[in-house]
Amino acid sequence: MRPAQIYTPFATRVRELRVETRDVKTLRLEFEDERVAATFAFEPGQFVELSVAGEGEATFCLASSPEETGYVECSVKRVGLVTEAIHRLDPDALVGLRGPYGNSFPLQRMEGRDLIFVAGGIGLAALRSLIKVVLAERGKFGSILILYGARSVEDLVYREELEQWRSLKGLKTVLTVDPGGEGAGWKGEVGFVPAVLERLKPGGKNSTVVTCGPPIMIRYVLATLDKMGFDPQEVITTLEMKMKCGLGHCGRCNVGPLYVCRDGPVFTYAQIREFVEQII
Amino acid sequence: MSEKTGDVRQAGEASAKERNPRKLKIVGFLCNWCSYAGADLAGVSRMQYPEEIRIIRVPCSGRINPLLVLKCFQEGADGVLVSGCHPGDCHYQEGNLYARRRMLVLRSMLSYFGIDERRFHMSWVSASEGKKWADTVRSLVEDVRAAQAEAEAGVPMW
Amino acid sequence: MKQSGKAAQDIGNDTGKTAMSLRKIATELLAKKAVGLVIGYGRSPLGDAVPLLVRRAEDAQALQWNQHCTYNLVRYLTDPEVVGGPEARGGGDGSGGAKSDSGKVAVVVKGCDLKALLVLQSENQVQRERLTVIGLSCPGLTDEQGRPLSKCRDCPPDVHNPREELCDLVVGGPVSRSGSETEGQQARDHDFRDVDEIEALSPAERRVLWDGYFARCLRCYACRNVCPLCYCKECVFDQHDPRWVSPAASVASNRSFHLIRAYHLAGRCVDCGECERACPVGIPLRRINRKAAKVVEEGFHFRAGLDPQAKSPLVGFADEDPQEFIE
Amino acid sequence: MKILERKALADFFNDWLAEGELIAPVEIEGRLYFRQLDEEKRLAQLVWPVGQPGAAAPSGERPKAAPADTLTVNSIKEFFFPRRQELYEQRPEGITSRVARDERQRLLLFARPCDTRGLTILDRVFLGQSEDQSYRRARQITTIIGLHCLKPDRHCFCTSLGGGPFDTEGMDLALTPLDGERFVARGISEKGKKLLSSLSGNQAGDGERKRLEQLRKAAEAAIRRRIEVPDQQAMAKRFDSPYWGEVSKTCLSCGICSYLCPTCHCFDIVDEGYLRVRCWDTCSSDTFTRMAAGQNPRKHKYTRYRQRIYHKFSYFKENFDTYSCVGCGRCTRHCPVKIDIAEIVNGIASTSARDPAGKAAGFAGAATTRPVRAGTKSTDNGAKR
Repeated sequence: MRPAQIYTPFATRVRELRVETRDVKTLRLEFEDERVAATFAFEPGQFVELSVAGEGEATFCLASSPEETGYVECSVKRVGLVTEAIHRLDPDALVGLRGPYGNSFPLQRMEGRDLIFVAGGIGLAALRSLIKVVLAERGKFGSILILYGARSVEDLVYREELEQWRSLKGLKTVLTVDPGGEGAGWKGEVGFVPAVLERLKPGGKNSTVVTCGPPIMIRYVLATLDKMGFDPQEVITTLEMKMKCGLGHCGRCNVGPLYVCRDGPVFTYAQIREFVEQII
Repeated sequence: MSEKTGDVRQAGEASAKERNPRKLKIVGFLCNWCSYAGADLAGVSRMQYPEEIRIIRVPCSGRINPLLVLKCFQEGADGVLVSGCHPGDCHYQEGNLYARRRMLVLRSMLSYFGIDERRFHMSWVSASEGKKWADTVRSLVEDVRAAQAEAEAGVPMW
Repeated sequence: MKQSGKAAQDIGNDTGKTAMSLRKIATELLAKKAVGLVIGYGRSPLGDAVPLLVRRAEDAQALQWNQHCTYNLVRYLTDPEVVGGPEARGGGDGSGGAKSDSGKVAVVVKGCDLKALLVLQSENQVQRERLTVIGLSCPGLTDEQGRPLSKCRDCPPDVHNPREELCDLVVGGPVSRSGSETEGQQARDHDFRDVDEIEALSPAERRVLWDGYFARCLRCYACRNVCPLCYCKECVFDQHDPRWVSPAASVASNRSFHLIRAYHLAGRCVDCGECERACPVGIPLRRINRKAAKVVEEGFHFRAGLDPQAKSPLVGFADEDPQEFIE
Repeated sequence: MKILERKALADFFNDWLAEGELIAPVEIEGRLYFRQLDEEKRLAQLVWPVGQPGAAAPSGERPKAAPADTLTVNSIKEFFFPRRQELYEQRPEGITSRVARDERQRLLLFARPCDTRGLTILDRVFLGQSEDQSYRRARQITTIIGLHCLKPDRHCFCTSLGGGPFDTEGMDLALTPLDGERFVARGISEKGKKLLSSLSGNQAGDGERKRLEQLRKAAEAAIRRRIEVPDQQAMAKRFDSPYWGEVSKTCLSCGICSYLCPTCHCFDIVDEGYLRVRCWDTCSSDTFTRMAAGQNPRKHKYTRYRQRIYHKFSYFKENFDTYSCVGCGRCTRHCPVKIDIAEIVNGIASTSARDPAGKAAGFAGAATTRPVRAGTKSTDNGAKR
């Protein structure tokens, strides 16, 4: 079910606006039109354009699992005009949604492999959908490590899920916070994500790494993985770049011959190695 | 503001309906110390004046960036008023004197581009001038209405 | 070190001689490392006059001076990617101004350009002691078709011969132009005939006139970007929050754009005419800026670009300011 | 191939105006612009091509001599990809599309080969993956009568990029002015052929064909500019060259080059109250890639200028197998500081090369030793704008 015009969004309603941290909320949206709700499908890694009346449109990755039907979720960090407007939305408010756009994580290729998820801050939102799918089909994958860091304990998102993942067997979840962000009673790691990654020395030949976080973190994680000898083909990241159309037309997210919105946002390190300095 | 000028509001509505079916949208930027108090006085004194003005209280007329005025016009205001303290009375000594220069340039440019200058007023209204406030709004509304009537059909205000 | 030439009879010869003096001066300045950069005029492979940035003495021979050197090079003095500054990082060439030999810059200015420099000085946007200002006496410039530029027709003598006390050196002057002394004098007494013409129209006629121009405006921002006085780090038209004026070109948003642009230049614009020259769709931008200048001159008795100490009249006031328009 | 009298064409245009719209070059204050002809002034505004170089203006109803600059300031792209286009209205109550559907048929007159070729390049973007329906609609309702170029100017370099002054790509019908009064007409597309058969005129004879060939040769010879785009590998190796800093130093980061370009297609989507509109945007502006939190991957103007060149001559080529430049010369002609795209592209090859693979390794190696680089601090905004 596609809208009549490529830029016209689907109408959705706010069902829930959950507070994650002081500046992150998770938005649950339900489609107004039942036919859209029934046919809207996406893959982990894809993104949507959300719009608020009179405020504008912005890009968000889909953070819910494709298996959860009837609604979608996006986690929104308050940084600008649109994100602030989203944080202020009332229950039942109208939100425009265009998409899903972009490619997705290569799930099939990841089957049978050991998976290492490395996320920082709100970057976990981009991996949450994938992690949910992977956990739902746990048997298809090898060992799983989730390394997640934030500036401080208060900045960790998806607390309940983190707890749940920590309690699962055959899944290692390591949480870390930046030095100074630990607070009393913190039992996790302290240190920047790339440093903790280096300390943990995970993986081997059969590992695939999926990483997302602030540009500076991705930069150093990629460099660290390089140093640790990971195959750039097996290092997967999802990029953020200013986007408007989501369709590879508006030119904003063009880097090298790639359009982050159309050819990405999911790339292997091998694909973007040459352009990485231009993006992050 | 509205609750303080409840009676005025109804009176204004009735007269507006008689003259013109379309209600005007006029924005007034009033300084907190003089003009806003003057408008307040007009309200508590139950003076009658048209209700088509929507008041935005600002600390000082010197705070009014011309961008604010243009934004009003762009978003569909039919008229804009900037009102501050009389020269010499500014709570911040001289904010209104800066405003005087700025609004002169703004008004001249509006007029130069063919925007009817009757749509943009500036006034000095002190805290004790409730009557002057009512008169100011009345003449403003009349002016905007006249500008509206003379405007060529099909030409948008902005 | 003042270079003097005789009054211009033959523009061609005189500009040629001036160009030679310029090259000599630039070569010396760069060779002595008195400056690290000379901003002057050059020639493109197509034969057009272009702004030229010279960093090495041996490149100074490329400097030119002719009737098409319209550019107001003062524009580049606030561009950190040209002259350096704490935030400047050159384009990977390492020759960004911050690293230039002495960090000092020489700039070639005509009299009309000089006025813009004075405004930048008064607004603390340049450090005058880091500049070597090379004034050029200007016999008047022409457009590509050889017609005199409109701004040059009214140029008074103290502008086509830049004021020596404000330059470090003056090249090629003084020039006199037949007829322009008296015309210039008239222009000084009453500068705004072009504005008066438009004011004489009815409001409806003015609306039609300007809306016609605004309908053409592409919002390419060339007028803003070429302006030596539009140096704001973040322009109001680039702000997203709040978005004061839509970036989408329409008569309504373009009217707001041009009004605010003129307002921000009121009491500052020195009428160098660069905006009008740059405009690809021929909007008479000088007539907009000069309206604001007229209001400032008549209302506040101020003319921009005469005094490096003078502040813009819109950051001041006077007790006797006009207020007939206020109720 | 037919010979059409100017009178016959004028009659046809007038007939068309009864039902549809006419877009044609119009003279405004000494410059030509493509404009939709006014309902009232109609053909009186039309600037007829003068014919062979040096020929006098045609006689007839208020003819206008073409100004010296005979290529229009604007390209024809704005009639397909408008400067500002309302997309939809989003109110708290609901979403309503604003894309108009009932446009009248349009005839686009006297488009030059560079412009019509530019349109075929835009087609690859807007009619390729994720077709843009409003662009498609604009293409469908427009019939393009092209005009061969007899007097290219010193900025033109279409012949280096697969086009030419007598090119017909993207036209429905092609006209060549023989003199002020007669045109050679050729149907190019099916639509154009059908149209031509409905117009009265004699078949072109040998003499006219010969004349046409002479004119073509003269026009092609008049184009003296060349642009030599280095091969893709050579381009890639110059990406990091200091060259880009040098050639872009005087750039003012305005949008003239992009907005007048027949192939530049970048846009923005913005809100005007409850309206969401699409409008042109330019990669030369530093706001183009600046994100909400302030970080900007193309903060410096050399990175933006480089992006423009690489997008046209490298990335587009890789994605669509053609350069997104048609050699119309507008960007150079109208640049306020005369930055010359052909000169800059021609200079790439002679700058020193650097292996992009080596660079990538350099990045990975350097990241651990080099502290935070520019562009990661949200308030760090070094470029002028």
